[in-house]
Amino acid sequence: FERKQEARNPFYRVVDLDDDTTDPSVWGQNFPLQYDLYRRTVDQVRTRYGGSEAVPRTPDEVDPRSVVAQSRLEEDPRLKTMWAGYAFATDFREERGHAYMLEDQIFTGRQRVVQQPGTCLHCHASVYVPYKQAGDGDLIKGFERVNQMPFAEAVKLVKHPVSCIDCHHPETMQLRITRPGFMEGIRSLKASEGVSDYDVNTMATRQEMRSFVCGQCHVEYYFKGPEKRLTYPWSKGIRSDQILDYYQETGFRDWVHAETGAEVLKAQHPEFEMWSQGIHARSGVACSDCHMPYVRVGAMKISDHHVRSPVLNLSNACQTCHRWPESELKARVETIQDRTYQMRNLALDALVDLIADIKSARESGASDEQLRLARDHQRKAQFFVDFIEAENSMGFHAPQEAARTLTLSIDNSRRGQVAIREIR
Amino acid sequence: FERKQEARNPFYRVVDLDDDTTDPSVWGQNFPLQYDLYRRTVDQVRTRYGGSEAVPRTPDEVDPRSVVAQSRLEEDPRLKTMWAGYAFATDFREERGHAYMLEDQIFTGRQRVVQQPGTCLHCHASVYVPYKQAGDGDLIKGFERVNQMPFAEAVKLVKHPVSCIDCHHPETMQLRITRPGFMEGIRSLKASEGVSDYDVNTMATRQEMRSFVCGQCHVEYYFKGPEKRLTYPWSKGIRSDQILDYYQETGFRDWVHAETGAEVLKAQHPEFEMWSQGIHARSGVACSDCHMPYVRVGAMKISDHHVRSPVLNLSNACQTCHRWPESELKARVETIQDRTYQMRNLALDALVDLIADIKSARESGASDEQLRLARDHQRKAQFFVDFIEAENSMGFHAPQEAARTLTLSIDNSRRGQVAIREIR
Amino acid sequence: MRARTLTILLITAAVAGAAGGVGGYTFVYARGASYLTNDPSACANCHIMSDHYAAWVKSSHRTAAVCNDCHTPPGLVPKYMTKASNGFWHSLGFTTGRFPDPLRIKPVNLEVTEKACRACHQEIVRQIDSRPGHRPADRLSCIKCHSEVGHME
Ligand code: HEC
Ligand code: HEC
Ligand code: HEC
Ligand code: HEC
Ligand code: HEC
Ligand code: HEC
Ligand code: HEC
Ligand code: HEC
Ligand code: HEC
Ligand code: HEC
Ligand code: HEC
Ligand code: HEC
Ligand code: HEC
Ligand code: HEC
Ligand SMILES: [Ca+2]
Ligand SMILES: [Ca+2]
Repeated sequence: FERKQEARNPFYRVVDLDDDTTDPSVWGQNFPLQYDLYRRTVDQVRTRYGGSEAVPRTPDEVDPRSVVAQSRLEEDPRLKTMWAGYAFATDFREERGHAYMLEDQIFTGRQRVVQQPGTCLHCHASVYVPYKQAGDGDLIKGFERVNQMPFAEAVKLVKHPVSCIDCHHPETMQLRITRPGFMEGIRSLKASEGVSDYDVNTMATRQEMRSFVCGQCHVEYYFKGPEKRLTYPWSKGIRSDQILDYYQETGFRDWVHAETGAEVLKAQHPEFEMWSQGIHARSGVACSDCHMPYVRVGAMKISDHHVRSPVLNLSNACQTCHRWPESELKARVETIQDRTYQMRNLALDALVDLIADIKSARESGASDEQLRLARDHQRKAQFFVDFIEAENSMGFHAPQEAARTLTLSIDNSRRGQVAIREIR
Repeated sequence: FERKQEARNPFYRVVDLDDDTTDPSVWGQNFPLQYDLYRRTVDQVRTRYGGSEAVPRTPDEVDPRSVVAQSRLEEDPRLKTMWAGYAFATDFREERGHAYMLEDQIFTGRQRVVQQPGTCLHCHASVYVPYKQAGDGDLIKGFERVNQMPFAEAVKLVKHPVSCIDCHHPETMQLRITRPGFMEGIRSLKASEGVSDYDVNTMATRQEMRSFVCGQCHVEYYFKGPEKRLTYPWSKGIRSDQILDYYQETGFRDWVHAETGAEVLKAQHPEFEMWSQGIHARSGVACSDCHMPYVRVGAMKISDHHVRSPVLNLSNACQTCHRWPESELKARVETIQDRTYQMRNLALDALVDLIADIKSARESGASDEQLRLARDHQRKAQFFVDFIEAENSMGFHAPQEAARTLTLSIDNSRRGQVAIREIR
Repeated sequence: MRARTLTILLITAAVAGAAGGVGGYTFVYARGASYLTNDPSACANCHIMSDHYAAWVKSSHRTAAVCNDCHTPPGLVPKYMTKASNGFWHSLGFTTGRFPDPLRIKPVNLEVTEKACRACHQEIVRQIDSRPGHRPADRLSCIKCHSEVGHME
């Protein structure tokens, strides 16, 4: 009976937390174990395809960072060709731990070439309280207002990277969704599945929440209309081809390709989308199960708030479900990733070939009408390969679905080349 | 992940079995349970991509069969285009149970268009004893002699489809390899991995044998040289691209494509090869674990000798390892297969386009030299898509590897089309 | 004194339950009385259970918990009620040979087991385990990650 008492009130409270407490160190007084682990996301360790490498740099007035992650553009120049004419071609780095999310966003070279909207902050800072304040207590209003501010102005409203309050209810510590983008995105997805008026915070199960909190940010997105409303393009479904259908229907484009003149799209970190197509999601395995596995600290088992690559933490992340030695688990991950990497390279080569063909056809005077078909193939091919390239598990989250997406990319690139040669 | 091994069942020796007892009904007297199940391979039930459909036909003098399996050529005419000029374009059916292996081989339309060698029998009849007899007690000599006979003559030596003696040692009932083709094939594969003089019957573990007995026949093969020696092309490795490397090096071709003049290859049922690249093989799961799972007969557990699609037997085949309901297990299989099927179709469309292009270029007078590159792409593209098409699990045995092979096919087909348009 | 008679009553009830109907013959044959002990080999008397016995011997819990620790609720009364009912089902199944193969734990019994985990590991899972406000659907399942603790594959 006594034990029941404890169970009902498992935390020893030092300070009172309310719905306006953004500072994680305050929460940390009640939950020192989680807080200490949370702070360790500053660590930088590289894995074959993930983690991140600490690259030293000399700070300057535009960018005070003395350490950044390795440049993906230098690792693979084909990316510059794919993104020609877009901010990503100037600076794109391997992502690193949560502790860096705010500074990396503020100081990325992409900020200097284009004036970014306040919308960006949705996923790079603890915006829950700032949103409420900007909306005079109304979260959604605040979201809309901040979206429309210039980044430079909006950034003044935030202080911390993602913090406790962004995932937790201050009294019960239960998980909750604080991001309007996800609330609306998941509602449109559910609607497409026939579930109307889906309210994630009242209708999701705890196990779903263990992934949804991550889905708040680790998703493909775009800025809709002049209001720059952050939107997750899921109303036709969450698969890569369904998302492309959405963009085809709305006719949206991120930019016009500098070398080919094609109206193209940029895919971004669709971890949630790819995970949802994999066998783990299907088996009820959540993001947190692998990226925040339970860890024993003293007599207590808690969630490892040092969110990172599971390859750096295989025994806790995998071994309770898979009784393989760590070396074997690592080999299994890398076998899947190596295959994906090979297919990704095949797809990037095909795309680069297509871009070169359109470019030269254009230079030798082909008309827009003549280039229409080839450009359309480029738009599709590019979106599909970028979808897998931008996804950060190198195919692990859904190996076969990643491969399927890449077959669509290769087919489009090569058919685009055929189309160029059909020009009469 | 070794499947729980069942305790040996006690049995009564009613008759004495020796190394010349081919007739399964004799073995059946000692092992009535296995024998009864073995005979049930006459059942024909269709699954979404497997099993087989019983199609009635009126027997005639050339073909006495009153029931056959559905024609794959009618289901997908693109196959006729791929195989133009080869026997497979005349008759190719869904495979069915072991009980039919001998008659289906004897009466396939393919026998009527081409004179087949005795080699075929290696995998369609109980040849162990006939081989020994033809070789005056020497299995390998007999194998070589029968390979060189015309089929019509060789077939007189056999009476039964695969029988107990082909997989079992008559005294100990232990599994054993009786097929020279596999003995030599696995030896060359092991050699490529640095293991010399591999002798499968003394060096393989029991769990390996539970797959090797199937690998005796469910593999890609070709007839080497004028002696028509049955050969498994594994000396460079067992992956689809490694097998192609082998054929590229030896310059082997199955036939010259009727419409394009390309020297092409036919891939055949590489179940063993694909399985070996999948996560189940990697986890130590054998063919028999899924296709001959343990079944409780009264108080005993025996191997289900009714070898068939596990989709028709999900609880015994899968639930010992996967705690999902049958409906969910079926859905998981079909999700993997549907994706593979979509990619396979993309690849077949691309190949058919390429064949049409080469055909017309040829008709409009392109020279062999001008067609060389495109034909080379066809040879590769065709081998890769046929490899997955011929593999009978529609991708299930190794979903990601099947997809990888298909990306290679699509890339080659479309590049072949580009090559055609580069002809000056 | 009181307690002893109660026990005896319960045991008789259990035996009756287990031996009831078709179970009668089986119960004796399978040394049904052993059902009422805590000795794991008791369960193993029944060959149907021998796989699980063998798997338990290999498990991390062989030194920590016997079958009953995980498969019967704590406390005398519930314990023997569960046994009586399971005893009945098992005898029935054993005799008729009609039961799912491979065996699957029934939801009610899984519930018993999930409780058993907490009975021993309350302390360590205090923070992660379900809390007020969590709906039943939201309860953490130990088995999801630790399905092999009692039976090492
Ligand atoms: C079954 C385990 C598993 C699940 C579930 C899972 N992941 Fe992963 N994730 C991995 C592995 C393994 C990698 C590859 C890490 C590497 O390459 O170092 C990875 C990589 C990542 C990366 C890149 C990490 C890095 O170090 O660069 C991100 C971001 C990520 N996952 C987010 C998510 C999100 C969000 C979800 C849920 C929507 C999710 N993951 C679900 C196992 C998992
Ligand atoms: C508020 C937005 C947000 C939320 C919520 C969020 N992430 Fe992230 N995550 C990011 C950003 C931004 C980065 C990249 C930071 C950088 O590179 O500076 C990142 C990086 C990561 C990485 C890469 C770490 C590395 O070493 O490369 C992993 C893994 C990851 N997140 C997993 C998760 C998981 C799991 C969850 C949920 C439990 C989650 N994230 C929730 C925004 C978020
Ligand atoms: C929907 C959520 C979301 C939005 C909106 C968002 N990001 Fe991110 N951002 C992430 C996540 C998740 C990561 C880590 C995964 C990755 O890098 O692929 C990330 C990583 C980054 C990184 C580090 C890696 C890199 O690309 O160099 C930078 C810089 C960045 N974002 C800048 C921005 C800018 C600028 C904007 C606004 C135009 C923005 N982000 C908007 C979620 C978001
Ligand atoms: C990116 C999302 C995210 C952030 C940020 C986050 N947590 Fe958590 N936290 C989780 C998840 C997921 C769980 C598991 C909850 C569950 O299973 O119900 C969790 C669980 C907890 C628990 C319950 C016990 C446990 O460890 O499972 C505590 C306490 C907790 N977090 C405290 C904190 C504190 C303090 C901070 C800030 C320093 C924080 N969290 C930041 C995602 C987050
Ligand atoms: C909570 C349980 C759980 C966790 C944690 C988990 N897995 Fe799995 N994993 C599964 C299940 C369930 C499957 C589906 C097959 C099955 O039913 O066993 C699976 C399948 C797999 C497969 C085969 C599927 C494929 O894509 O080839 C691999 C490989 C794998 N897991 C690796 C990992 C790795 C690596 C980790 C840690 C980063 C991990 N898993 C974490 C439960 C888990
Ligand atoms: C993990 C389980 C598993 C293993 C191991 C496995 N298979 Fe299969 N196999 C399947 C499934 C599932 C199918 C698809 C059946 C269907 O579509 O009806 C299949 C299909 C087949 C088919 C076509 C069956 C039909 O009904 O048309 C053949 C032949 C086959 N497998 C042979 C093998 C061989 C030989 C091996 C070993 C080298 C093997 N399998 C290993 C599960 C397995
Ligand atoms: C001696 C050669 C040989 C051996 C050994 C052999 N098979 Fe077959 N198998 C065949 C042939 C030939 C067929 C097709 C028969 C037909 O279509 O008439 C076949 C058909 C099958 C099918 C398809 C059944 C259907 O309904 O479509 C399965 C499944 C199968 N085999 C699995 C196995 C497994 C598992 C093993 C090993 C335990 C094995 N085979 C051993 C030659 C063999
Ligand atoms: C290395 C073993 C092997 C050899 C040699 C072999 N087969 Fe088969 N055959 C199989 C297997 C396994 C199957 C079942 C799987 C399938 O059909 O893909 C099969 C299926 C068949 C079928 C039924 C399905 C169909 O294709 O219509 C016919 C007919 C057949 N073979 C004819 C032949 C002929 C004729 C030869 C000689 C030229 C031959 N086989 C040589 C292993 C072999
Ligand atoms: C295509 C291969 C194949 C054929 C043909 C075959 N078996 Fe088997 N048999 C197996 C496999 C695989 C096992 C499992 C052996 C192991 O696990 O060591 C087995 C096991 C057995 C066992 C051991 C008990 C059990 O069921 O596991 C007996 C007895 C047996 N077979 C009898 C027969 C008889 C009688 C025939 C002929 C009517 C026959 N077998 C034909 C593959 C075959
Ligand atoms: C003897 C054990 C065993 C048997 C029997 C078995 N599996 Fe598996 N299966 C595994 C293992 C081990 C993995 C790898 C992931 C893991 O470690 O759990 C796996 C992975 C899988 C996966 C995820 C990998 C992928 O390709 O997506 C699926 C789906 C699956 N199995 C389905 C089946 C089906 C369907 C059957 C029956 C036809 C079956 N399995 C039979 C042990 C088995
Ligand atoms: C430490 C806890 C624990 C102990 C001790 C234990 N079991 Fe279990 N048992 C379990 C769990 C957990 C399951 C459910 C497994 C699952 O669903 O993944 C289970 C399931 C079963 C099943 C149902 C079949 C199945 O796998 O679902 C049987 C039968 C069984 N146990 C018998 C026994 C016997 C007999 C003993 C003693 C020799 C025993 N158990 C000891 C935890 C235990
Ligand atoms: C009389 C033979 C026999 C004895 C003794 C026996 N069992 Fe069983 N057990 C069975 C049979 C038969 C089944 C299958 C019943 C069914 O699933 O309907 C079974 C099923 C089970 C299951 C899984 C199905 C369920 O009801 O959840 C568990 C758990 C289990 N037994 C535990 C035990 C434990 C613990 C003991 C010892 C206290 C034990 N058994 C003693 C025959 C027996
Ligand atoms: C009768 C008390 C008891 C019950 C009931 C019990 N445990 Fe344990 N458990 C222990 C003890 C004592 C240990 C330490 C044993 C050791 O480390 O050798 C332990 C160890 C463990 C461990 C660490 C060793 C390992 O296997 O990784 C895990 C995990 C665990 N238990 C989970 C469970 C789960 C889940 C259940 C319910 C299905 C359960 N326990 C039921 C007493 C119990
Ligand atoms: C999502 C996966 C998951 C779930 C659900 C889970 N655990 Fe664990 N458990 C783990 C991991 C991972 C460890 C290893 C932690 C470590 O060693 O740092 C662990 C460790 C343990 C240990 C052993 C600690 C030690 O080192 O001795 C016990 C006991 C335990 N868990 C009990 C439970 C109980 C009881 C439940 C249900 C209330 C449960 N677990 C639910 C993943 C899980
Ligand atoms: Ca990273
Ligand atoms: Ca078939």
